Amino acid sequence: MPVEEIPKETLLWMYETMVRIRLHEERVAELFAQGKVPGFVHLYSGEEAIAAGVMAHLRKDDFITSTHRGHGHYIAKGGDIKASMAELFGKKTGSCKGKGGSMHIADLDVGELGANGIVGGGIPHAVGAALGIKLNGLESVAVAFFGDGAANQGTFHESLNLASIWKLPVVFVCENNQYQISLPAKEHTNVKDIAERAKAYGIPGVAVDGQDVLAVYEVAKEAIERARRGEGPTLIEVKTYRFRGHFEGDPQVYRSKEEIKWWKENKDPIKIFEKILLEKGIFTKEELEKVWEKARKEIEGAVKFAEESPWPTKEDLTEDVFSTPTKGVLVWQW
Amino acid sequence: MPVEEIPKETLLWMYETMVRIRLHEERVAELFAQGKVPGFVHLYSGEEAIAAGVMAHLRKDDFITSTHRGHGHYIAKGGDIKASMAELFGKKTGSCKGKGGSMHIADLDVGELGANGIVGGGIPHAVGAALGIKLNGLESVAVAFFGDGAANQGTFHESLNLASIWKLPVVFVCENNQYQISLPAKEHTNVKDIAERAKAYGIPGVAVDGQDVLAVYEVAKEAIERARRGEGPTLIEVKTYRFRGHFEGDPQVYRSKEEIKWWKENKDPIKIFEKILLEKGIFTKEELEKVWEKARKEIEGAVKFAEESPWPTKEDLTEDVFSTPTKGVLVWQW
Amino acid sequence: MAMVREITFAQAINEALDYEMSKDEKVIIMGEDVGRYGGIFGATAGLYEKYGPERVRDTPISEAGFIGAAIGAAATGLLRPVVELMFIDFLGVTFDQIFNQAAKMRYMFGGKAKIPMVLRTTCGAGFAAAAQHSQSLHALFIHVPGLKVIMPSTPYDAKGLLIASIEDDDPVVFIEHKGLYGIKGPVPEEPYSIPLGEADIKKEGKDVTIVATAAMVHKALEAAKKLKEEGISVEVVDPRTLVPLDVDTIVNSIKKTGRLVVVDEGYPRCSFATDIAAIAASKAFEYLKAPVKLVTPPATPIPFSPALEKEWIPSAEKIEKAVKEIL
Amino acid sequence: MAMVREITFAQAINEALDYEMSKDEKVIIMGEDVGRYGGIFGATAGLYEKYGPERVRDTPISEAGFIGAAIGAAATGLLRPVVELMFIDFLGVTFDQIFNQAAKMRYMFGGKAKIPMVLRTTCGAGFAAAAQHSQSLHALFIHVPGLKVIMPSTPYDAKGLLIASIEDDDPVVFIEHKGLYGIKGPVPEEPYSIPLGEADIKKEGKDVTIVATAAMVHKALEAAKKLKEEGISVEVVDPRTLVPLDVDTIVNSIKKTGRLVVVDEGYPRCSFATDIAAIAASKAFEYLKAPVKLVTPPATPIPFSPALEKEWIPSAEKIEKAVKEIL
Ligand SMILES: Cc1ncc(C[n+]2csc(CCOP(=O)(O)OP(=O)(O)O)c2C)c(N)n1
Ligand SMILES: Cc1ncc(C[n+]2csc(CCOP(=O)(O)OP(=O)(O)O)c2C)c(N)n1
Ligand SMILES: [Mg+2]
Ligand SMILES: [Mg+2]
Repeated sequence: MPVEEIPKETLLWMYETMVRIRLHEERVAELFAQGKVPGFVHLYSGEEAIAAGVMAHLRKDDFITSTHRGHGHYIAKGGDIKASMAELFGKKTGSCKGKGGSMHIADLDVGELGANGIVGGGIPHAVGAALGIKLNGLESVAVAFFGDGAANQGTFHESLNLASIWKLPVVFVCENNQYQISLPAKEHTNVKDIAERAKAYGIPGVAVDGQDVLAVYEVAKEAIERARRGEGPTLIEVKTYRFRGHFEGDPQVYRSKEEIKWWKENKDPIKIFEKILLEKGIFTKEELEKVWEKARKEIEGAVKFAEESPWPTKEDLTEDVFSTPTKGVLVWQW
Repeated sequence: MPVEEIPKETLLWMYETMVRIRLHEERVAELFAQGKVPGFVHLYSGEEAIAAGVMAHLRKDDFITSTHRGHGHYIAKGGDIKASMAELFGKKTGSCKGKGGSMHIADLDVGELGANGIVGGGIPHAVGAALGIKLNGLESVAVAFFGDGAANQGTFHESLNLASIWKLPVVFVCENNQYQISLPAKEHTNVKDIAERAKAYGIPGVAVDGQDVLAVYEVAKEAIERARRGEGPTLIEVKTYRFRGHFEGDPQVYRSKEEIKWWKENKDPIKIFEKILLEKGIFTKEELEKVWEKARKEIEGAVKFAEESPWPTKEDLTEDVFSTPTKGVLVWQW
Repeated sequence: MAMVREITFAQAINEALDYEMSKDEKVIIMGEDVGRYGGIFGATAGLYEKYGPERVRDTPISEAGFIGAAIGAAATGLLRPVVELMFIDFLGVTFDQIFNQAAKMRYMFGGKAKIPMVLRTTCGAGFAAAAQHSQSLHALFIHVPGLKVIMPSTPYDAKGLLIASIEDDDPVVFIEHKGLYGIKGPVPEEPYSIPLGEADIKKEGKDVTIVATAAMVHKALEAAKKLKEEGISVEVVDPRTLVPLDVDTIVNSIKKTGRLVVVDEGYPRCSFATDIAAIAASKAFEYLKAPVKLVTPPATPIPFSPALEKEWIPSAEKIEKAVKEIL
Repeated sequence: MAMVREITFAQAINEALDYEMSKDEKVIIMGEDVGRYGGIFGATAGLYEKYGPERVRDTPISEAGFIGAAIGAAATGLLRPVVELMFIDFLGVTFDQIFNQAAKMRYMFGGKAKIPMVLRTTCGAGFAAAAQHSQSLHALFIHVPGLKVIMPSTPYDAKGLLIASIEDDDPVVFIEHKGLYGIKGPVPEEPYSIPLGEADIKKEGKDVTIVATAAMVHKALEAAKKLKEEGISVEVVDPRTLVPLDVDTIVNSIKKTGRLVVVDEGYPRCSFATDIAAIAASKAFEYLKAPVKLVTPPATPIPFSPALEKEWIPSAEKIEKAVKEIL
């Protein structure tokens, strides 16, 4: 999509969002290495253009479902970085009170229905959100994010079929970063484009370069507008690449240093976008640098907040299982 | 396929098989109504051409996996009708010693890996059989039968993908009888032909008229030969119609008497085949009538065998859980 | 009040669904053959005609998909789905959605999610439906923290508990025993709610406590009747809600009788039966005058043949025998 | 024999796999990242290089598909698959294949099928892996008749039990606790087989019996050591095989000590802990001098924060406390 056709504030928002995600992820990598962020941490560096290009079209009353690699989606959907950073630390002030961690970050207030530790687990939830939207006569949409590996999970199939027969306002975004942990996509899938699978459900499917935020923006615009018009679901496959290991600590025996280097040098979505913004004279170098500065401050503020926050306590352990109080007990004090 | 190109003994075998299945099913319906065959019974009347047309190409060392509607597959694969009839009665002489019943009839000796009470449950087993074939360097094939409803189950998706990426000698046969119990296929699937779904896995897909055994024979031949040559899987969709309720006792509120009547009058696979065989002068009326007679006798013999067979006893109840004896117990005698 | 009319268990379920749908537009029904067909056991009969195909929604055979969709819809707050899993035996194709998603969301999200959904399903042997259509798998749901698990034994309980379940903001697994659909009992016409987590003493007694659920309650009552003729007084406790559990009522009954028999149609190990026995052994040990008896099926799949199946299901005779063994 | 060398639990698993693959061409390995990566916990390291991609097969994320395929392959008799479910927490997407297919085939088919397959999987909390990557769900497998369920606690047991499991003709669920992969212990270089169904007394004692499995065995031993300093003699029984179960060894130990503490990392209800408590209450009641104590996590999902997780997991301190409460 020609950059000129996109409102300047949207361009700025997308750039900011990508930068915020990148800085967030690289900072979390450090914190993980320092032992401050425990557990399994899957970072989104290299894939930022997807979250930014899609979420540019979403409102607060739209819903998304995310994955184990969910920080980018959370940030782009408007999640609070302070709360999520505290969550990554396992602190009481975290967005999930420290109970969820990286794989379960959620913010229902902004329509983020949750990261998910189960590959393919969140796809049906987006279908359900879209059903709720439709039956309530709302104009919202739901977007399900998932990876290339997830596209071989049964829930992918069942969800796309349901969305199609019920003509639901949902968009499926397959982030094809070419690996399912160590398995190259060409070894787990025998079609050129996962987008082709849309035909199996009688819905539109489109593949797009995920390192080009403008391209993502364009296909997402069409799919989301189509969903809002009540014309049903779309499958978008976004070709991308993750710059870091599958999770932090991954020795990456399955791909070469050269491959990673090539992608970082030639296909960094932020650099690509930056170049366009500067060449077309939409923003100055200084304006863009300010974005980085502001984001850096924001993230450092979040880290500080997380570090200074208290740990949850024993009493918190058994809270939040159920919402409606009942008689009877949850037996465990034997 | 021109009937002339098919060996006469194969034509006879297919005709016999269809007749045996039809008579078997209609007799079982009576026995169910009489209370002699208990449980859930799903009959195959109207769909006989599929089992016959496919199994005409299979050998004893080929494998099939079947469904809740499995009698036809069992018979066509060479299963013993006496043993299965006794099984339907719940007798000790049954093919599963009375432990399986209609939904779990199996005969591993002829490569019938089992009917299945779980829709879509058997599809992966055929993939596994094909993997075994491939790794052992055999020339066999595996065929998975399943319904239109099953094609929306996650296992369908996962199985076709696995078979494709591993290029396995397996053929997927979707028996589209246009209903998933009460739900018409057009309400559960949004593509004209389920066969189109093959493209999602990069394998060939073909739709065929299931009331025409010669058509089924032809597409099955190609798919099975392809599999034997090591060229990988095929998805065959067979358009058919079940003449009876979903299960015995089904009030069939979801379709009209006229619809059923139309199919029985115009699309009976046995009548259609018969007409060709007679018109082309391949068999005489008398020869074909003998087939019915022989089949009737066979089935009555099976019913007699089943009726006269003993019930399993208390002692049988706890046998057959495990094959390898171990120390330790299965706790239940509290 | 005039004499309460009698209706079947299936009708009681149907009334609860009808009431909730009439009261709250957010309540919808989803499942295989719940619409036109009225449910394979007739529990949703008439609702499709009354509320239409959008709110009484026939689904493809995609249990992970449509149960997952129900969870997502519930999490948004836009709907309160009542979703039907035709047979509890099918849980295996959708278990992740139930036990990792619905059950854990609220806790994982730090208490910020509500998942107001009910998963209705059917259990129980006795119909020669064999190994994959006869199971009683409530233990699998009880095991997993985050699910409320309900198992009524009478039409009265069915209606009141289903209303309470639909109005509850947590994921509830509501298990209907196939053998109970046809039984009749008094059920008020007006809506009423039975609080989740309250056991019901179906029969008072003083010599032995029997804890049983669903169809087994009726077998226990049958055994109790026979035992009464021999002068043995049996108390039958029906927990009704398996999670959360009314431990007090169970422990108090043991305190009174000093003896416990647990009857369960689930498989024997890691079961509801062992659960109650463990509670007795840990929380009521000092009151126990005899070993705890468990009456369960053997540790085998469920055989098809009626000749075998009747041996598999716990019977009134076996319950009687167990009671006598500890007297 | 010279002093036995020490290797890790992960190496012991690896040796058993290597031995079986070298011995029998029918043995193959399937699972996510079992090949090039050598398994996410390194248990299959080097096997891809040694046996090639056909026999050490990386799979797509299609657990129902590839585990179902393993079952089909086993049923034909053409292969003896060892299939890996990366985390036991993922069982929900493939449970039907395990509990309705693998577990029931032999019985449903009247004893005519053999299903020689092993499902290897990992369990256990302690790594801040949160609610969907930390569970110990052995109870779900124990509940279902037709599966053998193994849960080793030492490198020695791991090797011998895995060899026995692969050579067994029934479906075996082999559960490896993530916290044990790194522990070292003596393991003979030659292959050996530990019969399934035999408990091991990890420490003899006379005052209290503790039954514990996997990582909890080590916590129990830790508690036993502390208690010894106070003059309390604890016997630690490790069933190793949860199905079939060596009930005799457990009952005999209770007979000796008169007291029972069960320690389990599974969720509390319908659990392995309640199982053992029920066995004690029904089969060893006359020997019991005190209530049975169960040390389990609370009935909550597993929290992410290490501050909470350490409270969630049963600790040696809690075990000590439980022992003292019944002395
Ligand atoms: C059902 C299930 N199976 C396996 C896993 C383990 N696992 C976590 S992430 C992952 C790879 C996912 O690949 P993809 O969907 O392409 O997403 P990516 O990590 O590349 O973003 C796997 C196998 C899981 N979490 N859930
Ligand atoms: C997983 C699962 N879901 C639901 C059912 C209940 N059920 C049995 S047969 C059937 C319909 C199957 O339709 P289709 O695959 O088209 O086969 P057909 O009966 O038409 O031959 C359903 C829903 C089941 N047995 N298993
Ligand atoms: Mg990927
Ligand atoms: Mg059909």
